[in-house]
Amino acid sequence: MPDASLTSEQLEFQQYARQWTAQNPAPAPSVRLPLTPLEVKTAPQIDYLRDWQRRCYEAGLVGTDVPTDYGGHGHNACQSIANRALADAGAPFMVNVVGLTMMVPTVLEHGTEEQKRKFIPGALSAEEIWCQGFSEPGAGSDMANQQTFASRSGDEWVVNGHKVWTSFGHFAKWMILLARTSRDHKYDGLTYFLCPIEGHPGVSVKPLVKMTGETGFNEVFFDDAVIPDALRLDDVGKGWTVAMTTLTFERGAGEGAGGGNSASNPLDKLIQLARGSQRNGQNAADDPVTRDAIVQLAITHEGIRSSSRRARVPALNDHPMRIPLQQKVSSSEFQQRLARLGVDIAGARSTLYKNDSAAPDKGHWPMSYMNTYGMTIAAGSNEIQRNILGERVLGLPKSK
Amino acid sequence: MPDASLTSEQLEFQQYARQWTAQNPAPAPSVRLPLTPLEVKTAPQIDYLRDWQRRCYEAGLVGTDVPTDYGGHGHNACQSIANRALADAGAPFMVNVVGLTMMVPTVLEHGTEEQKRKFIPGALSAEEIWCQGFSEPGAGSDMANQQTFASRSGDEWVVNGHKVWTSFGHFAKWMILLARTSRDHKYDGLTYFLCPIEGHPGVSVKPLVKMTGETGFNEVFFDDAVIPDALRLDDVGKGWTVAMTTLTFERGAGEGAGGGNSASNPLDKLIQLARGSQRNGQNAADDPVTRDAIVQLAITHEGIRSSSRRARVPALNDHPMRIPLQQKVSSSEFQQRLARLGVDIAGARSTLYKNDSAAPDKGHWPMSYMNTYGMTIAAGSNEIQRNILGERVLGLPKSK
Amino acid sequence: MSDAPPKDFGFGEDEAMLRDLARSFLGERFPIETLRDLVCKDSDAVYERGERQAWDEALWKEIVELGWTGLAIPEAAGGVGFKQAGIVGLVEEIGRHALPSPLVATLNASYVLREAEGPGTELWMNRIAAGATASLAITDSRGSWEPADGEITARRDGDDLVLDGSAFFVQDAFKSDFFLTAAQIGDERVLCAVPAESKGLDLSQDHIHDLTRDQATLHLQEVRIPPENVIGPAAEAALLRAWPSILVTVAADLCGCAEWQLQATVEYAKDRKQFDRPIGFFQAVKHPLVNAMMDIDRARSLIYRAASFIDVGDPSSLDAARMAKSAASDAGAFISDRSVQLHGGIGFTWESDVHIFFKRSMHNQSLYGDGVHQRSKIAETMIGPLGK
Amino acid sequence: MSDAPPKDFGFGEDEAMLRDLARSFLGERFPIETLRDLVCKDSDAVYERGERQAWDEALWKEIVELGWTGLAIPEAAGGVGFKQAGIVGLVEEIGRHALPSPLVATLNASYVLREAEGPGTELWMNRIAAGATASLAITDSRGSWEPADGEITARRDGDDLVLDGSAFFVQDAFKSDFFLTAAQIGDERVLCAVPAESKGLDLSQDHIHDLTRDQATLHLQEVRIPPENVIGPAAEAALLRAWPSILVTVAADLCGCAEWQLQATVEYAKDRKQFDRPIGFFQAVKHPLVNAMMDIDRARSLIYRAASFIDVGDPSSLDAARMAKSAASDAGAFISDRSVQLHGGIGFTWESDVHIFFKRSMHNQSLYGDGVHQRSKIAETMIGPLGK
Repeated sequence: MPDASLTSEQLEFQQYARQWTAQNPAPAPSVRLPLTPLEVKTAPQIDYLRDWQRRCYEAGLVGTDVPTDYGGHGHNACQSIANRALADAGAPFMVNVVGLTMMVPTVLEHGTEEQKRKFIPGALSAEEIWCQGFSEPGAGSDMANQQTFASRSGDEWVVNGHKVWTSFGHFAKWMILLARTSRDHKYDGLTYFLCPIEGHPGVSVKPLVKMTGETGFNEVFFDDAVIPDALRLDDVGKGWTVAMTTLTFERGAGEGAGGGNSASNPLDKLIQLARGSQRNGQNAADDPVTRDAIVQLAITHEGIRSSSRRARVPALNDHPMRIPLQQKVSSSEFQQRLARLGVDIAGARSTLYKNDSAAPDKGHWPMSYMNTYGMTIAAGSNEIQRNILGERVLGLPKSK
Repeated sequence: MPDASLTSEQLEFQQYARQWTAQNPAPAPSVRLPLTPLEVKTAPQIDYLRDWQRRCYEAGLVGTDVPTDYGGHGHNACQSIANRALADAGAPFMVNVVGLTMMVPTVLEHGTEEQKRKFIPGALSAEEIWCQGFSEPGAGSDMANQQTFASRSGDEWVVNGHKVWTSFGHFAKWMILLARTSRDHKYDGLTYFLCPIEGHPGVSVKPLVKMTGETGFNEVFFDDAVIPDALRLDDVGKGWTVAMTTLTFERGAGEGAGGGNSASNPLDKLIQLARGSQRNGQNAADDPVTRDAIVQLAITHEGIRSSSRRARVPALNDHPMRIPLQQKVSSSEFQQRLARLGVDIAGARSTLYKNDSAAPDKGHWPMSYMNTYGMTIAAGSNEIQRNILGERVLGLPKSK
Repeated sequence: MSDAPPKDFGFGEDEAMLRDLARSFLGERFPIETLRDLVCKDSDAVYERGERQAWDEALWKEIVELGWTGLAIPEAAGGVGFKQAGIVGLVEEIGRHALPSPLVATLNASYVLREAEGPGTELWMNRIAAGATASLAITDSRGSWEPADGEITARRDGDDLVLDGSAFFVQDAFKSDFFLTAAQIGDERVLCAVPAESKGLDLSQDHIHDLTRDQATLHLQEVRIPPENVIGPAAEAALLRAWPSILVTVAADLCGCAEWQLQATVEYAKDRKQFDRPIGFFQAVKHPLVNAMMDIDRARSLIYRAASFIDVGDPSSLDAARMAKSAASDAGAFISDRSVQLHGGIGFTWESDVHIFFKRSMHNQSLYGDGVHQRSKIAETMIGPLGK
Repeated sequence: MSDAPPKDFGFGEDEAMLRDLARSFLGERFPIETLRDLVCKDSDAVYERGERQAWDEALWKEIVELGWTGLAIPEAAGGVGFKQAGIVGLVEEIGRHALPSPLVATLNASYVLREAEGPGTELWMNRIAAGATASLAITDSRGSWEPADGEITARRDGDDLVLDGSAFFVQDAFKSDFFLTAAQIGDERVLCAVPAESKGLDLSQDHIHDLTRDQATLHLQEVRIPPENVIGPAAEAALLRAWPSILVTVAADLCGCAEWQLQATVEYAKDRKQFDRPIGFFQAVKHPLVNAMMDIDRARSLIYRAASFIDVGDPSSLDAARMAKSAASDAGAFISDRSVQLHGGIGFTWESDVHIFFKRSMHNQSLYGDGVHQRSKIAETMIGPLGK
């Protein structure tokens, strides 16, 4: 799809962004980089990627639309252009993805002036890496069933509990933490914190290995970890609402602050794969069955993006949460179908692991396919999300 | 698919069957015939169809494999050949479908010698039309939740209740009736009866109209209707097991006693439709997307048929009910997908009702598509069938 | 270069006002009971006796007064010149009430007139703006949706044209004052307006499943039309330019219809008890309804996206509209299926209302091309021509 | 004319006995814990350090003693001459235990030898019957599954043949004593046996996801083979005749694997509690598992059907086998997906066993052609050649 045409500010910025990316290629890394931020494993990897994000930030390609007061560059709707330019240049991804796509938009919407000034600049420059603390072993697929408890004592909160699925936990300075502050209400008993991790007393991090053999996500344990009340985001008991904002942005409702190439059309890569693959002795891009499958995905993708837009047009929303609550399910399953179709198109070559030189797209498709289960399982499995949609939006009786 | 090759008895019978159907075309009906037995509506229709079944029966093409003691013709595995010959000759369907495909196989397996001699011949000759009484308004999709109650008094049973979905109710002399004889056990509280309908005191029949505008199925009310105990099939409390036999046979586990063309490959008709239809300005049979969809259905169809075979090979069944309990869900959903694909292939012409001369295959596809909901809803909706499979075969906890 | 499609799809106050008006007007004047009485009283009427589908002509007169027929006609031609984004908003409500009316057919004809070039366009747009109804008569006997595939020919006779041939699958033909057709004359195809009362024009009614519209085959035999009925040349180009609007309008009808099917099934699932629980408690009911909702919402968003593309003349309007039609056809097919299945026994009978929407949706799913058709077209631009 | 395929698929006492033996033997000698220890001890071993996938050579010696390698070899050639129906019964158990072994590769090579014509066949069948392992080296770099698409060429040098070129996606290559390849010489293709130790033969290991097999590219550079290694002409025809057996064997591995995935997920769904209930209570868990079961059962039935067709030499064996492979690939893909999703967080980690079967299944789904591939071939005979 040709992109909708641009405003003069966007045109000017696009020109600049393309120029900069052309003139400033990323330096050759000394180590093999992971395919996505979620698999960052070693210190050399994180150092290289932090440095790269910092340079893009200083060039104005990260935090592009964030107000200058908070360390951004104050443009309007230019972030996606920056992302696209970086993607087209084949630049490495932005490593502080949780900070950029989850924390920043959420703090911009729910944070105090102090919090905005304190947290956003460091996230944009990748000086401070963020991780996410929404998932728990006990909660399983029910994200609202958080057991990690924060009990108030004066101006502080004392946190005890256990988080899983924490990408970047081993490099993170901060965590966006969803914790229970009341056992009386399920949804309204949750509060959202900006919690220190690295070297913080009472916080310990243990890495886990994924089915792909990659690591990069962690368990985080809290034993009487103390957080000052100033690190609470929005009101006590508003945690669920704030977390929904976070996920809505993460799931493509917004371009975040530079989520690493999110704007580049994921279908293009699939079409390229099809052009380079065979199906029954013919170019897979000429196989109508494959073509139909690709276009089905393109329609779903455009539908999800258009729904994010429509969610912001009150006149076209009979129920305010109807679209926002859908996006996690829709986009995670879209990603899964997309990667799976890539596996099918790659055929025999989809058996190859990312470190096999013959693997198409550096082994992206099967690896990405397996990693999408992170999306469909974590942060409230899609089965639970469907319950929530059926109950909160359609008003059907609770399945629990 | 070329049919598996035949035994000498089958070859000989095939020759005879083809000869007979060639020499004995069905007389031109004075009224328009419905597409399937389920839509038989008027007296002239039923009279014509009864007469036709009788002639086929006398010719040995119905009840072909039924023992001669019970009015059959005592062949081995020749019924499907008879069905195929009749289908190839474009002969009308056998109208007493409930009798042939449900009652006869069930009575052969569970009936007393007297019951076999009393009921089977009349069903084969279509002298006695049968209807099915498995569904109730209250029971909804839970077939085991029968409320129609038969209370014993001496050598008789007094029946009170209300059945729906009763095809042929308005012509039927008999009903295969599933009734509750104990409220203490759900499954084991059911008993199976061969219940007189036509003119029987306490039994009244009210026709219903389907979404297609066709009638042909009915509500049947029982008010203190009396049945002698001799009309009970198998033991008191065995009703559920017996009903499962009935459905297993109906759903293609066996060829019944001449279910009207069940052996003809339903895919052939679809392929013919594709050859005569257009897709994007080309022959739909040359559209690979359509071809893939057709072959998917062909594979499902062959899989269902092969599973019916495998169900009879103990060494290839770890759980005796695993396949039999599947066949209703698989085959009804196969029929639905088949008809739906026909609708899609027919395109604009699928808007046409059966009495429009331009409707392909006499309007079969959209009409059949809507009628398949009878199969997926009735006799225990497929949702409930899936619960039963999950619970009784996989041993998962009850969803109720 | 066209402007950027607005982030809000250009769905502003005026558009919302019209949509809300339509919602309350139809909610009041055409509730489900009225629909049922109108089209379902006697199951033999349409299907057995072949009577024509009923519609409420009095209600239609009111609709004409409201000016809905002129929405797609430019103000210069006496119409409202309303945005596509606003029109689809209205059509969603038409679909949600399964309203039998010539509105969609007339809108589709208006789009073609709007895109046509030639002396005759103005006159016929005026007529529609003044309340005349029209329908496209462009489809061949195979139901091909290619603008190039018509079967009607013309020859000159003095200043007049004489038309011969047939057009098939003409929507709401018996409600139309005139028909728009593309007639082959030599190697060009001219766009003509043929009044319903023309001598030599014959409509033979199709017997169809949908109870909320009529459909017919238009036969033209030596039909003589005066110069003012010859709207202009390059009929195919006009049809092609109008195609995005036609697709997105049918998609909007499908989408409104689907929303009714969703809500009706949800309500049933809340009331209907089984195993001592409302069936909506069970995920086998709940999750398919949620999936249907997500399909409908993506389709709906794609409809407004396509409409906003059309309104700013975005070059990819056709693909955008094909995406919307594909998504709406598939969403319609899925909720139609579940609406009957989850209503259980009652949903399979004439007594329930679900079959009315089921049939209207099924008709629209194939009209102007189903999902497979639209996707194969999109692939041509998105991936490239086949066998390139 | 071939006999009718028996109603019981020819799965009689002998076949059941072998299957039951395999089930108890593997159940005892290769339980899930043994598999886990063998292939999953260290996630970096295979993936990061590129070590070769581990397998239990001692266990393999026992399997050879049991005579499983010779099952497909005719008795005349020193083998067991077992029915295809019996072999798939055994292979289902291999798949169910995700056994790393050269058995499937060797069976597939045996089928080709069995179908080959020429002086050399006997010798090499004897070797397999005597315990040698073999693998097919016939696939080109694009992973085309057409027997005609090999890239290996040969030239005569005296009585010897000299082979050059590469074969890709060679299954369990590092476990094979010799390779069967089809070498182009002039306009014919000869079937050759190339011992693993041949001079000029080089195996370069593929880095793959599956932890229960190895895969390699076979490079032949000036590899000289004596006359007895030249098995015979018409290699393509032999491959084509063997193809049904090859497809149905891989399908059986998929199907056994899928049954393990189903049962493991069912067990998890009984134990794992959420909202104070075992998750198997919820239809969002129960119904997908039931759907998976139905897919698996249809695939399994199609496998035995195809095997029985092969055993009686039914002319439609190839289509029957393609149906089985298509159904097994799709059933494997679906239960693989649900096995991870329904295991939730743990299923996504290395700690759970589901990923082992997930990867073996994914590998086999594409091997020798996935569902789309098989169906496009079936369409050629069932519907007719494209564009006919």
